[in-house]
Amino acid sequence: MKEVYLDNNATTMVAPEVLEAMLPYLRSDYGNASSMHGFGGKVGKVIRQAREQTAQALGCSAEEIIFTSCGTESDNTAIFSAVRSQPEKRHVVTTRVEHPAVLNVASHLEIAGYEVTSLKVDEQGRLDLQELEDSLRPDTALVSVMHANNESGVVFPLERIAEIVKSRDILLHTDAVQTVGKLPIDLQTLAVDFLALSAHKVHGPKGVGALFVRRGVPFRPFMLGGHQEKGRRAGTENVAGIVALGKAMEMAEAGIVDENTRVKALRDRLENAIMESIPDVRRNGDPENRLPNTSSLAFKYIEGESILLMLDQYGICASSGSACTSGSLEPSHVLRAMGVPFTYAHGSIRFSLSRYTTDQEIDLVLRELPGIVSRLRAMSPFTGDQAGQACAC
Amino acid sequence: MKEVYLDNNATTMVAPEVLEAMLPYLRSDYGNASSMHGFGGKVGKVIRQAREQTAQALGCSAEEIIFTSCGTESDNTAIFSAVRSQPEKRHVVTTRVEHPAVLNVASHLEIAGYEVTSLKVDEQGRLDLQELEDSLRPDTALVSVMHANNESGVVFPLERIAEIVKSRDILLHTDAVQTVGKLPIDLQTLAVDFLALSAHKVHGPKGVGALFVRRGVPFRPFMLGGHQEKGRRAGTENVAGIVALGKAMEMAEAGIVDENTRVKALRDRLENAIMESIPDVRRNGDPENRLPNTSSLAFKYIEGESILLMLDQYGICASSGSACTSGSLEPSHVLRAMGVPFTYAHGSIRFSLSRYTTDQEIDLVLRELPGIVSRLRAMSPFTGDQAGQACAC
Amino acid sequence: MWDYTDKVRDHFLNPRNAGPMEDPTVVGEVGSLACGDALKLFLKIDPSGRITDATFQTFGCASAIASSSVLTELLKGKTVEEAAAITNKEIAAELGGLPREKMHCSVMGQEALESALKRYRGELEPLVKPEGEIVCKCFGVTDVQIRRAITE
Ligand SMILES: Cc1ncc(COP(=O)(O)O)c(C=O)c1O
Ligand SMILES: Cc1ncc(COP(=O)(O)O)c(C=O)c1O
Ligand code: FES
Ligand code: FES
Repeated sequence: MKEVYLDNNATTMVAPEVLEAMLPYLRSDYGNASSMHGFGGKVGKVIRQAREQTAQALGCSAEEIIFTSCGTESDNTAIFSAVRSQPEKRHVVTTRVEHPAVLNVASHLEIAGYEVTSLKVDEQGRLDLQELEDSLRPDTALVSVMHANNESGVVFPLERIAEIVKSRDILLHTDAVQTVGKLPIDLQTLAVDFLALSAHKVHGPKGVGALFVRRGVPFRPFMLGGHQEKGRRAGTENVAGIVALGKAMEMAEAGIVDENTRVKALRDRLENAIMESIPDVRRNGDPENRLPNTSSLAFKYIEGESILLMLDQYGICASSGSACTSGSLEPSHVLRAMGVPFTYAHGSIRFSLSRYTTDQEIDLVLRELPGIVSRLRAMSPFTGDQAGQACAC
Repeated sequence: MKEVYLDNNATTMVAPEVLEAMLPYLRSDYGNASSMHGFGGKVGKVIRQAREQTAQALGCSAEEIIFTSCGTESDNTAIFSAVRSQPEKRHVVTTRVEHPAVLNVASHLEIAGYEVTSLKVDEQGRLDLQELEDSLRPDTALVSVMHANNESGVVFPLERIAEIVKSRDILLHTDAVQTVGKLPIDLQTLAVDFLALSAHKVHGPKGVGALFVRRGVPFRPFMLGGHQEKGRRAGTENVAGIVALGKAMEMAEAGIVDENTRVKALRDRLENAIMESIPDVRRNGDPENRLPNTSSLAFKYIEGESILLMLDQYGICASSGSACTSGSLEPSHVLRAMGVPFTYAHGSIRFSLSRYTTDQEIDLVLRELPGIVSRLRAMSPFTGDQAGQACAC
Repeated sequence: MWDYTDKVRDHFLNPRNAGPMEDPTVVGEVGSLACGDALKLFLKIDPSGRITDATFQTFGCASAIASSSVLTELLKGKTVEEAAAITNKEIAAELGGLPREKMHCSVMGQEALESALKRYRGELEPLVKPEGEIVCKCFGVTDVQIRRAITE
């Protein structure tokens, strides 16, 4: 049984072209870029090329790109750099719906004595920009706001956020792990200081990511050691991974239109057909400002894990909450922050499509899902009047 | 021209068996181990298997292994964990010849107000265990001593160091990046608390490493975010890299005997023939306690980079100092710590062999090197009476 | 690995005029005392003040060797006055450029030349205290000299 992979916000297939591009660096060209011989020197050149490709896709310059080991490391690096380079500033602003890679750094800072403002979101998952503006203080070291949410798909108005934050001369970081390849990003006009991304979310391999650091922004390295990445990230360069990221970024940029037309149409067809054919389903998140590939749907009365495991019987891969927190029993912090009512929050499923998603795959989901939901609902003790209560936890 | 790769302490060829093992996870099995579907679940299983293989090769148990992105990250993680878990202890002991991945963390701690004792080495690169013992204090948070040095190949007496340090109940970290696969390691008898390793030094790919953390030792994560690695290292697991590391560790353990017989004999033949056929060459580092694959030789009157570039003409890859610092203009901190005289330190070349090194490759070096050294010496302004002065810098 | 031009590689692998000179008119030297003499420049100058031959001995990296080699070529046939006008930038340019971090290696050539010409003119070697921090341990080149070499 071939899987129907609708979990692309968790991770993606490595594009065959990307694998092709990286293989030589796992086979014959295994040199160390820092070495004083031609064999190592030539991998130095391909790292430069990958840096150009990455910069090109983001509209920045190559020296503003630092290669890291993942999106998490990029987020950690940006936030710790911002606070360490401004030791006198003790306040950080972020949101309640960030990925744990930002949230947990913020909690760490709070324990270390920082004050952290966590901006709330409304039921549609939207920020209140007035609240953001009001939260800014003379001692605010950093504002960290994700570009788009991995669970709900909601896109934050980053241009306007940047205007507000940069007019106060405060550093701004964005976790763009979910937007690269799905929305156009142009760092020439988007005034963020840091931007994090991860290769495996854009059809690259796991274990490599990048951080954009705007020229002139003070920087403190997170990983300490050798002089790699101009002293900004120590550790022997993951050459194959970096080459793969470069290629994946090039393809991501080229695929933006397809993502926002064909892939978006597939997502809309899936979502509309589910909402029409199954009763008591609601959409999580602002439908106007949403990633083109993501649909987060809440199925009243039933529980997400059960739905997922039944879908799995047909090879359909989807997710409840983020892959990063699905190992825990808590309902998603994102849906909780949005105030999604209890029985809905627990029954939420995220379908996330990609350029490789086909019409036939969507058809299969639409054929099997209604039966799965009915079977599970037949087992549920909940009735109409109990639903809609807010979760106490 | 096929390269003659004698720079295996910088990085190694990915073993074909390792590449074979990892490829499925770059092709079809690209799932996220944390996902709630069979497609992701099966990669969870292979991560468990790789953890078993790694633990098996080190004589520890699987849950004592944390996968990281490189040796540098493993070193950073161990040291920061040790100091953060014992905030009242403000003293750290290390050596002058550590890799920058340890040295630069130590400097960082010094700037943050820690006291750091850097143990000296003698001209053979050996530690003074009395100095180590005398340096220990009630407020010593950690002793970090590498297992073997990447430049000189000198092996430190880790068993005795562990006895001294553990009898005082102080945490002990060792950077074993250079010893895995070259010397047997058995963590059942070797009483270290942390041990760092890196896949690309043992015929695995770049971008993946591991840290052993002994059961019961307090731990603070370095990379903050999702719950991966039981909350000890956040970030989507580099599945292909982890599988590769597991396989590489299995092969490394199996290859220890070959490394200490055949590879060692090749190294000895290379070293002895060079020292016999070329005048004014000296060996850096204790010949008794040395990695079986490493030969660091100093050629009086001439400069390392020139030798390397001339060797490069014949496809011979070697290194001067460590690859990590060869981008800088300073002579190696390791050779300086050993008090290697100026004209020798600058003319030091490291040959590092591997299981793939052949007799023919050694023959080629022995054929070309004497001519290279003569040509460069003919250009050098140094004469016998000027050499041997200690370098003031 | 450094990005060396083909010309740097050529002058490094096939250095011109390497080795001491039998009977030089004058010898220029540069290098810090602690680290020993690192570049010797031998010049033969005819009575009219024209440089008829130049050779060198260098202890240094590929850039230093290539810089010395190309310098000796530049010098041959020039008058002492013309030679005095040669800068390290010219030496680097003649090589098709040097990596930024290696510009200081060409400073060596210029300084050895200055020292040779001062001796030729019978001037005393001025005893200057090096300004700045020593960065290239090979020759005691300071960061000020490097910055000058890069920005000039
Ligand atoms: C002794 C030692 N420690 C640490 C490292 C760092 O490992 P990595 O480059 O994988 O981060 C190296 C090699 O670069 C090494 O030789
Ligand atoms: C929004 C967001 N930020 C950060 C990450 C972390 O990326 P990685 O798992 O590559 O470290 C993820 C995905 O896991 C994500 O969706
Ligand atoms: S967490 Fe299960 S009821 Fe709130
Ligand atoms: S001479 Fe070129 S680096 Fe010192």
